[in-house]
Amino acid sequence: MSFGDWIGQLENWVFAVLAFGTLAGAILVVHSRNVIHAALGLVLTLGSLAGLFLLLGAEFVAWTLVMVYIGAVIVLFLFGIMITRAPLGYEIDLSHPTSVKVTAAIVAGSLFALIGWAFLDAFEAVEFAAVDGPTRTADIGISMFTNYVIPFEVMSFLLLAALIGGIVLARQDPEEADE
Amino acid sequence: MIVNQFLILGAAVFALGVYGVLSRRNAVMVLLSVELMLGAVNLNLVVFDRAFRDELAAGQIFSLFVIAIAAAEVGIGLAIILLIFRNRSSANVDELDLMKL
Amino acid sequence: MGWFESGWGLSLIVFLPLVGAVAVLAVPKAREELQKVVALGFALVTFGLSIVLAIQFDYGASEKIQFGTSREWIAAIGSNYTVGVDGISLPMIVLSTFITVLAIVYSWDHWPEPRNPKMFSMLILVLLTGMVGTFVALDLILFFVFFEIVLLPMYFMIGIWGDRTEVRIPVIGKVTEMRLYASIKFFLFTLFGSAFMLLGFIALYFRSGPAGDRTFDMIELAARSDLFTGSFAFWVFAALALGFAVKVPIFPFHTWLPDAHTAAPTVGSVLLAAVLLKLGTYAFIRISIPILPQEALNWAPAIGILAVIGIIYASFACLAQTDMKRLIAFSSVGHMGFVMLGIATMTDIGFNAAIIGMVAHGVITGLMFFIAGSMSHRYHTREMSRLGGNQKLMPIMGAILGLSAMASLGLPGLAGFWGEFMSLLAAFNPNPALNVGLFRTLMVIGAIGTVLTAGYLLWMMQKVNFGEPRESWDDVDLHDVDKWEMMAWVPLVISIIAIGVYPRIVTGATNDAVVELIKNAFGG
Amino acid sequence: MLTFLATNANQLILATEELGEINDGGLLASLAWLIPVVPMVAAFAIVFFGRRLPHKGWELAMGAMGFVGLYGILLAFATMNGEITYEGAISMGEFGPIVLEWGWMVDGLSSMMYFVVGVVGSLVFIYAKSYMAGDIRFTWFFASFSLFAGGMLVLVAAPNLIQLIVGWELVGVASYLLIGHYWEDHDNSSAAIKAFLVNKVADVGLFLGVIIIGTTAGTFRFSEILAQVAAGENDLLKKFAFLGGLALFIAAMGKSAQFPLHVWLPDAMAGPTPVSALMHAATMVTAGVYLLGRTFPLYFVEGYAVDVRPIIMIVGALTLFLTGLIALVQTDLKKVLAYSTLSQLGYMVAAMGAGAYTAALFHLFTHAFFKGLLFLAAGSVIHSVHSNEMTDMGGLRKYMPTTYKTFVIGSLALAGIFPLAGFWSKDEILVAFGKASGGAANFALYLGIAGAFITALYMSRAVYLTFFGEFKGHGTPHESPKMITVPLVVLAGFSLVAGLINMPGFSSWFTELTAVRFTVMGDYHPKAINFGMAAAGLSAALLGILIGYVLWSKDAETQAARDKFRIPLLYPLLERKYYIDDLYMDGIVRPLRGPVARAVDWFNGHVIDLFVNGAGALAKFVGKYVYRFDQSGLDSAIIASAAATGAGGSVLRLLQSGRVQQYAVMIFAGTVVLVAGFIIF
Repeated sequence: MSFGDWIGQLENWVFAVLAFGTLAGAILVVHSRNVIHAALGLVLTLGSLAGLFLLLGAEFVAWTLVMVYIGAVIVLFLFGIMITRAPLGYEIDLSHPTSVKVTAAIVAGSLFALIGWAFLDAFEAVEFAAVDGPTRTADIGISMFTNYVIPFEVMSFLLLAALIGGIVLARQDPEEADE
Repeated sequence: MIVNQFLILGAAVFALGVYGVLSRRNAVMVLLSVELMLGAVNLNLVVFDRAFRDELAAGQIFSLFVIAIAAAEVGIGLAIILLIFRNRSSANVDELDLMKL
Repeated sequence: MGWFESGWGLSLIVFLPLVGAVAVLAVPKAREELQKVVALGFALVTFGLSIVLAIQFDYGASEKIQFGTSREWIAAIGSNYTVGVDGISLPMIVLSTFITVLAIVYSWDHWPEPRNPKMFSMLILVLLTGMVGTFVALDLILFFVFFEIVLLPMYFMIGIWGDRTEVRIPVIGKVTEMRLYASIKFFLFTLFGSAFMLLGFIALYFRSGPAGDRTFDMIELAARSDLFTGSFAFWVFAALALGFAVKVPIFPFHTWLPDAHTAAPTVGSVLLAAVLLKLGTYAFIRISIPILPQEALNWAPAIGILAVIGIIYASFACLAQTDMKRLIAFSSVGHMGFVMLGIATMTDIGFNAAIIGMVAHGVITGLMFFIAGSMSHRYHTREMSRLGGNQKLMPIMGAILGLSAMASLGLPGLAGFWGEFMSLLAAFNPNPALNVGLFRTLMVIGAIGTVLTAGYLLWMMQKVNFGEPRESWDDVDLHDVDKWEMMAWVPLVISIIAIGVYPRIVTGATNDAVVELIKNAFGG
Repeated sequence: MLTFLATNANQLILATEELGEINDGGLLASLAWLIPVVPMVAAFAIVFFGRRLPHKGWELAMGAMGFVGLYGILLAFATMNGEITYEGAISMGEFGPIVLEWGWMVDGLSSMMYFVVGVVGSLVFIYAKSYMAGDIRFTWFFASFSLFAGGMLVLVAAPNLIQLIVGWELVGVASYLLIGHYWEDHDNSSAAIKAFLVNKVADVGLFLGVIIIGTTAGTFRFSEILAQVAAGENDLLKKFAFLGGLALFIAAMGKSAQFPLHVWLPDAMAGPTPVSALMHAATMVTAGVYLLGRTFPLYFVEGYAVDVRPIIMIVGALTLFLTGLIALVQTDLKKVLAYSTLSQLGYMVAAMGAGAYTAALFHLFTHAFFKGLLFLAAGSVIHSVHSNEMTDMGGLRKYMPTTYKTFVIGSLALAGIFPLAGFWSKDEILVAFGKASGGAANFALYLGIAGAFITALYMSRAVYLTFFGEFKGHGTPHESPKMITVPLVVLAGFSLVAGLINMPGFSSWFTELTAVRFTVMGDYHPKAINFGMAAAGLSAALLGILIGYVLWSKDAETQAARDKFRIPLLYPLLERKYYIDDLYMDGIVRPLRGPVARAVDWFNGHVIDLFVNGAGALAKFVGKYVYRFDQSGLDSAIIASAAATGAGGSVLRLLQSGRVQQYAVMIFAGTVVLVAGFIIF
């Protein structure tokens, strides 16, 4: 498939826009010197990811992502930021000095090169199988509660544990509170 | 649309997340970067699911699980950071070298 | 004048400025007047010779190499001293010598700190040798040598006479003087490109035939273009394009340009904009496309897309500028985008548009940098928010700035229009081998770019020229255009109008050459 | 270079001889190139010598304009009698297969335009001498003014599309200079920029239209393109005619200020009044209508851009109706006239869309006279009371009798009252709407009749508020000098009788004149008066005047009178001009100039340069370690090997820093190395 053909498809333009949003948000997350901006960058990334899911036809996952992440997790983050009194303006202390950054960049870059090369090698120009519409939510539900019911139960147990753990960890000791 | 454009995007976001985890000093920021990595993984799961027309929609279901785990992880993670902050009045990761002892 | 036509004339034009540089060197340092006279004298004679060249040139056969000669040079690798002129290089040679004369005239009374006219005029003359040499060279190694010669004087001009404002470099975070950062960035960026370019040249050499029959000759290589195919040609074209793209500059290799232009002394910016940027586009037309026509077609969509991105991107960047000189610098990126769009169409209309666009950009942006330099010299600031009411304080300068802004936004009847409009026209019907839909889309986006171009130039005019002058200028001595400025600018104004009204001044020389080039490269 | 120029000079003469297709006209037509050239030369001459002349350059401008006026009259009569169609061209350069030409054209349409521009222009120039006396940039004003007229004449004379672009943009830049004449005030230069940019947006349409039509037709000459159209040839052109025609119409929408690209015209009132008069009457805004007239067969011959016509009709009808409504709430006298111009342009454009070539041009012709008259009279009033606001006027009938009489004549002509000029032209347009078929034509007909009512209403409002009641300004107003009133009287004379030259059953001079073209134009001149349509239009206009009389004549307190008209919802909508300006500023211009531009600039410095500077930083960083290795590593290799055991221990100890992220680095790096190893081996 030549570049000209590729660019001629509308969904690829949509993809390009969303991919740009994803990457821009991700860069903001890892590079911003402002905590709030970083959190908002995550919103942008996840929002664009949700868009990509829609593009792929995974509607249920997309909306779950929007609700759970953008709705709940980000709020939690913002709470965390406020409570830990992270400065809301610009701050230089959020990242390590440049030398550490370069090391990190080398590691991350080589990781990317490795994965990217593996993908390119494996899939070359494979296109998506003929699409007959998005995945129905009902199918997902049926599959989840028949074939994957045990993982589902394990998952619910894990969530319970996390709930209790969170409360135990974050709860202030009565004695400390008194002081 | 070819499969690779999504996969490479996923890889890029994942690598950016790794970069963030390694280069951020503030623990909340590290946690944010972890979310990026999880998001990238989700993307790959969904892409594979759709690319190979999985009958059981396993990719999408597991991406849902990942979302659930991520939520739990954030909860616990933030709680831990809160605790550390209370004890050390700092959320910087490099000051947490207790493991050295 | 047999000697002139046999190739000596051309060599004289190339090397006379070098002789001039040595002559300036021989003048004692204290005698500044004499240094200026010698420098101007040599530049004028060179310009005169290039006019003689233009008169003697046979316009009926502009597709043929004229005044050419070839001498053995580096026998070991089969590189020869091959020079010659055809319709494509002729306008560029005249432009180079013309602008250089004006640059020296302008410098007469405007030496940037730390003065040292001796060194400065020497650098200008060396630069002229490099520029003209690049345009006449027909041997890849010779071309490369001249291409690199251009770098050094410009590096010193920016590095020594440049802007001393302290800036904080993004990413690295170090604070340093603008001139140091800009000169190093300029040098390394271009060198980075030329390294790939040289690689490409050498690769072409080794594929050009069996051992003993290899050549660096451009004409010969173009005749053997069938030999370069497949992924070899793909990578060679990529390497060459990278080298040229940095020089043009094509988005995203352009970031050296705003810094270099802003930091450079006035004359440096003028020469940089007027001539140096053309080396890249010229090389595309002269080297990449005739030698690797099939790859040129493969790469054309990418070049076209980058060119149009450059147009829109530069317009937006211009809208955000507060520094007048930086704004003009960014506008160069946009205008070169139109030139590259013309080239990317791979048609005779597009190539003609590109060449007339190059010449027009040379005179227009050259003039704008002259004015920006003179204004910052008088106001001691380039911040547009602090200027205003210039038209009232300096009416003539304001009027010339207005004219050049109008020319820059592509007003018909002035030089800038033909390059822009004809590039767009060429994009409607690109080379038959190219994707018509893509290029028509590019045409529409490029046309929208003209609106943005008009926008930022008009807003610049409003900020700088219009309104009531600020009170802070009441006690500043602001004299209108002086006689040296007048002498340097009026020829540019005249050529802007002349090319705008009568484009044959340029296309009369180029058209046959371009038509022939397209025919040889793409057949039919 | 000299020989080069000499050979070209020969080519020029040859080209003229070869290309010039002299049907008739002889010297008169072959010298018509002087018409655009003389004002252009005058413009430059004024810039260079104007200040030294006794009248500061006015005489040059006036001379050039007078010449054009006389030549225009001569040509118009000669063309009417002799049916001259002449096309001259000089080749100006080659771009591959394309030959650029400068040329000039004499046919009915261009003769009519030469006549209008020349005559109205001359009268405005006479007027401006007195009006602009004492202006700080008197000379510069007349230079720009000549450029303005000259640009319009270049446009009208253009025999090919490329020269049309040249004239088109010259008019644009001259209007930019004139609207921003008082550039000390920020608002004025902003209005100038607005005019230029809105026109530039429409020029995108012109560029694309010219490229599409010219490239597919294989020629840029009107005569050849239209010949292909008339013959029904060229399938490629047929395929692209819709797009090309639409693009050209967008261009016409810009210059002729059609909704929603009309926003620049009211702001253009920032220029001096003579500029408004010339701009609204003869030059600039007529350019769009002229373009549609010039390319008329393209829209009319089946198989080409026929489908654009409903769009043209709807846009024109919307313009004539919506902008007419805005005129009702303006308090600035010049703005009322500006919106009325928009409304009348809507009539012309819609008429072109309805296929009424003659009617549209006829309205252009009559409108030039009465709108020029109205603006000059308004200028006379403003000159006398030193204000644009109608709240500062009133009762001027007593003080300025000549101005009053001429203004009323102009208003009645504009309102379309029998037997003044406007009646005949507007009537023809309404008849054309009636004759054209399709929903768009019906839409245009209804809005056209409603527009006639609105026109009469706002013009009677303007007349009553300005000339009746009590004077509410400061000082004592007085009649203007002769140099101002004489052009008014002359134009009033034209407004009275201009309609008769195309009166059905009486004369068809105008129809015959505009039908003299290279291509045969249809004749749409009605043979007899269509009494039904005339009655509809006339009664709508009379009703408008009646209501205007009721609303505004008796009550001298104009503010209270206006309050009566403040219909809720509609009034704020009209006052904010349908929020279109706000939409453009807040929706497009400000975001582009602000956030978008800054984001691109930030991207440039922080993202692209991230790679550039990052590469530099990386190189320096690597270099530092290489150097350290060189100095301490190689030189002390032996010592190092001796201390290897001890050092190894302490180095490994360093790895155990206790810092999580260092461990993470090792984990990821280890993963990469291992996986890469597995893949490779």
